[in-house]
Amino acid sequence: MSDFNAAAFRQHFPFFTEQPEWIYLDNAATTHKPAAVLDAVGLFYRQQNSNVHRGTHLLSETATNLYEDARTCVQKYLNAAESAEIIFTSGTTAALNQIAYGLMHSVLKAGDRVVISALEHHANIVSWQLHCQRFGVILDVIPLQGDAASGYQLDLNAYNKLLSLNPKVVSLTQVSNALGCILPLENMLLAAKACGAITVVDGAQGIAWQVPDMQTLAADFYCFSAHKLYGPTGLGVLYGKREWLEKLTPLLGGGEMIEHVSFARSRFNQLPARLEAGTPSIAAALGLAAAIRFISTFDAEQIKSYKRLLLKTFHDGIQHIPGINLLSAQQNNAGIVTLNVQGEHPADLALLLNEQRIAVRAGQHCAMPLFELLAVPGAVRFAFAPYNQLTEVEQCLNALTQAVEILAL
Amino acid sequence: MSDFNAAAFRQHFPFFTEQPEWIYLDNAATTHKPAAVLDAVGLFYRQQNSNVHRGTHLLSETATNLYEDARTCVQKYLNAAESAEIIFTSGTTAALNQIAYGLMHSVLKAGDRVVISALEHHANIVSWQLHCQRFGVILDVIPLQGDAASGYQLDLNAYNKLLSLNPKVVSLTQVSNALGCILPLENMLLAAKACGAITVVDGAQGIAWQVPDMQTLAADFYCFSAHKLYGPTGLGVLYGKREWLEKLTPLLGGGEMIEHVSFARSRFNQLPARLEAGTPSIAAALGLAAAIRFISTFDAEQIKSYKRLLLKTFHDGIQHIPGINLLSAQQNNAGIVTLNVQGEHPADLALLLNEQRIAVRAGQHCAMPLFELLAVPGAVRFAFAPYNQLTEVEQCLNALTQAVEILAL
Amino acid sequence: MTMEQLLTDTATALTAIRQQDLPVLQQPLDWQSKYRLLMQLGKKLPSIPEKMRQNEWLVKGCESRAWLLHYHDSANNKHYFLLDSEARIVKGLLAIMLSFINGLSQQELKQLDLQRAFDALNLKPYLSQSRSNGLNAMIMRIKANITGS
Amino acid sequence: MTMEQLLTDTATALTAIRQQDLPVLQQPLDWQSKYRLLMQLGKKLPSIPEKMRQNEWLVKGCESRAWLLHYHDSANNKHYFLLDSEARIVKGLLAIMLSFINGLSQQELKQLDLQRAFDALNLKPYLSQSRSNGLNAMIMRIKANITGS
Ligand SMILES: Cc1ncc(COP(=O)(O)O)c(C=O)c1O
Ligand SMILES: Cc1ncc(COP(=O)(O)O)c(C=O)c1O
Repeated sequence: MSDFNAAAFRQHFPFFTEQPEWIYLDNAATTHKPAAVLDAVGLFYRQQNSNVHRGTHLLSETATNLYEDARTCVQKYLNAAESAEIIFTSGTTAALNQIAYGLMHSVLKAGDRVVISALEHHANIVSWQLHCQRFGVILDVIPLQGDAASGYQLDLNAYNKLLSLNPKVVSLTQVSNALGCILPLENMLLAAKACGAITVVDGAQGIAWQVPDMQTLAADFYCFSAHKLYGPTGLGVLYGKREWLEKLTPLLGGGEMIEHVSFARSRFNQLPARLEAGTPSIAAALGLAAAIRFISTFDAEQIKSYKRLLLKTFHDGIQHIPGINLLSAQQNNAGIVTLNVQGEHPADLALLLNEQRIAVRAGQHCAMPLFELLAVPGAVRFAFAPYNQLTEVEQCLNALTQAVEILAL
Repeated sequence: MSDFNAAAFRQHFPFFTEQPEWIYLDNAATTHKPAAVLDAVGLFYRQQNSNVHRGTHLLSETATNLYEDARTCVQKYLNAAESAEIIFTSGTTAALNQIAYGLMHSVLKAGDRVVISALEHHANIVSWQLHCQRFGVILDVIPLQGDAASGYQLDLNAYNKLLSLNPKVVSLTQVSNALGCILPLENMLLAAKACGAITVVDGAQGIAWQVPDMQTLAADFYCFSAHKLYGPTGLGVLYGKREWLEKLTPLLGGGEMIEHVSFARSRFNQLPARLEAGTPSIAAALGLAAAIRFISTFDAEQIKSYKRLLLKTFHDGIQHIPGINLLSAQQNNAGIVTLNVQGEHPADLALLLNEQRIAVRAGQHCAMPLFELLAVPGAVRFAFAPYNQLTEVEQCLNALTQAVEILAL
Repeated sequence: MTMEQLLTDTATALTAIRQQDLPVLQQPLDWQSKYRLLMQLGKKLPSIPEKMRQNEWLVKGCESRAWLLHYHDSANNKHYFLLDSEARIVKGLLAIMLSFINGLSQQELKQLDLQRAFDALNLKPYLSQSRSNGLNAMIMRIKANITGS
Repeated sequence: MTMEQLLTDTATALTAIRQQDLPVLQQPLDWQSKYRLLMQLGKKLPSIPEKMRQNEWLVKGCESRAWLLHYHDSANNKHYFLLDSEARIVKGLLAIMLSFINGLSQQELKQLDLQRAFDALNLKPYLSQSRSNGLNAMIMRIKANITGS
């Protein structure tokens, strides 16, 4: 493994050659894809295309092997105990819904409690809410403390109080997609396990920052989306410890997920098939495997340091721009800065940045309840990836300065 | 529109250039993709890649426009009343599950009946079964009649009797994926509507045979998978009449599908967003639009005639091979022939065909209940697509003759 | 502030915009000047007071919230609108759109080519980019309003 | 038919296969002859009677059903198997596999390189294609059996 070189890293991404004028800082929404991923997808369709499983011909066999190799690739990446613990879904959202639905219909009972945090993305709120009322399950929310300057954090005392109510499930994001802050998951999950809770981690934002080790992290479930890890759209991963995956009531019924079907009843298949009904997102699974192989050729710690450098450069630069209200702190941050220009609407700021070809996102970032707590109507989010260059950060700071000047009118 | 030329048509599919030795007759499992589809997917990732909706920058705007244009493209293809009636899902299986779940949780009540047919794929059986017991809903099955020679068909008298029980839902496949027979949907759906039933059509196999006109077909819901219509894996379409889509309880909760989220409750967004939680399969949606545009440049009736010719040639040829037990009839067939060699296991036949580089599928084709009715343990399926050549049919017949000779040992 | 008063004030503002601002926009401008102008335009358009910003007038599909009130002068078959947005630049764009459509009949509205009108002001990108800045959602809502009336 | 009897008959069949058939397979053969041979091989292997084809011996993951019965001679630490499949060619492949593994100790089984053994018979593709013909599922089940014993 050679030293991480940001300029060389960027070379792997065709998007930047084809759209050279853009500074892309919307990486929390989706990342770009290295050539290796596009090649894997293209190769599949051109040479290997076939449906997987139950094929008696060599083409289907090959496609099945490739698809199952992709599963093993994800397994190794997460250090899961076995490949059957890796379920391919259509995205993080589908994975979280499978978990929530699956537990509600099997393990949870009326009066049981599920704990989430104030930092959750809608996918980890609404997936539970859809069923809470019907099943009489109570949704508890760990509140925030701190402030923007020192960084908002979860109130761990309040968390401990919620744990004393013996929740059946604790479901937390690894990294806040709205603020960038990293949750102290190791300890929070251990505390949850100590109370006997089933633990779920939404890794959609976290996976690109820190790959979890499923044999040391006290998480029973972990999920993420390929498209936020340099992979294709239309694919997610649901990791679960076998004992818990076995308990999940399947959300989808159809081909492959059953071992025997009669018109009277059906018997479910074994893992992973029982949670993968229908033709899977085969090309995307191969693309995700290519993305993981690609990113694994770089030193993860060096990527982290580089992201920290981008973040620090941006944060430091912002100090010199008047009237910026930061919502994100620099410490304990996975590479996301959210801010507003004092008294201005985030949509105006985003439009002025767009005019300067800086791609950022404005709004509530699918975290409405968080913004209600923070009492701001929205914010502009700058999310960095390792293909971003330090010169881009400088250009972005200049663009921000210009925008602030225009708005100051 | 020029006359349909099978050899020219085939030229559009890179797979056949790159795998020239294969005769691919597993088209009911998945189809190959024309270059136009691969180009659309590649172009998206190289130049347009961005997440859709709520983006304030031009890249996200462009991606959103492309994604919404894909929706409009599907709408026009199906002649749906408005584009909001087109919901993108991860596949037919997910679409059928959304319908079953959505109706069970809203419209259906204990004691209500759902009618399916003996020809259904597991996706249209298990998706209902998952909920029937819990909701006290009764699943009725239209039985088969006829025989292999004249073609198995649904027993329409029995269907009428089932209708007299006033089912709330009638859910039928357009074409049997196991036998190839085309259901007399027009009349069956009208009869169902006359009894006030909600009508659902599983178009997974049918779409490549006959594109429905949603303003004349009496179907409230229709679904299909992109990968069986020359498009990418990981995408399906759920069409629904607005009044019924509005009634479906969403299967998935998450970003975009809600208009307002608080920790206490959420308010759903409007169609189509309310049924599309999470980041969609963007690249695949663009790929499907490319596939539809591609196939629309050919005359649908000519494609049908050509498929009939392939089928007839194969069927006629089989008459000269001793010991073949046909399960499919020639008339009323969308291009699928299922058969066995007398006294032999389908897996053996498929292995011998595979050795001769003929890709077919052996087994029960995700239609176990049908095979139990037919009292055969499985069969080998030959499924034709318009890129198949008459010479391939001849080669296939020769290969079959050889296989029969070897098995006769 | 009554609706009538607002409609009158809006008409006055739109006249000023048509006479003073649109001609400037037709000139080649650097992007900074263009945005400054858009914001000034937005300021000229009277605001819809908080208590009139009811949910039923809220136009969704935008990062920023916008409101649309519609008044149909059926005697003369003319359509009048009040528009507002919490985002300043968006409000400027809305003001320009309003300067084209206010007081037209249903027939005239149908014939209007907004794309071309925006193009003449070098603002066409803002119409095609319209999903996120909400202009498109607003146009849809206006169409729904006039066909409904 | 008792299990003991079946084990003896199987051992006899495997000896014949090892001596008569495997040498033929090492020769270059056209594919038709190869398949004919595989089917003959399959016929030599005694069938597992219907009443012993219980669900717990069923090996899934194949288009055709196959059964595996396992006998561990713990005194001599040797593993014996009965294999059957309803598909004839698959049964032939299973017979070949069995000719390699029957009567080995756990240690010997672990060291065995089945890939190489099949390769020597020009049958390697059947092992790598193993998901659908069920050979792979069978190997997994055998591994599970011997580590469990
Ligand atoms: C009739 C029918 N319905 C449903 C399906 C399921 O489609 P998918 O696997 O793409 O979800 C299939 C595909 O095999 C089918 O043939
Ligand atoms: C923290 C978090 N969870 C869940 C999601 C949902 O991911 P997807 O839209 O890929 O399903 C996202 C993506 O926006 C996210 O940032």
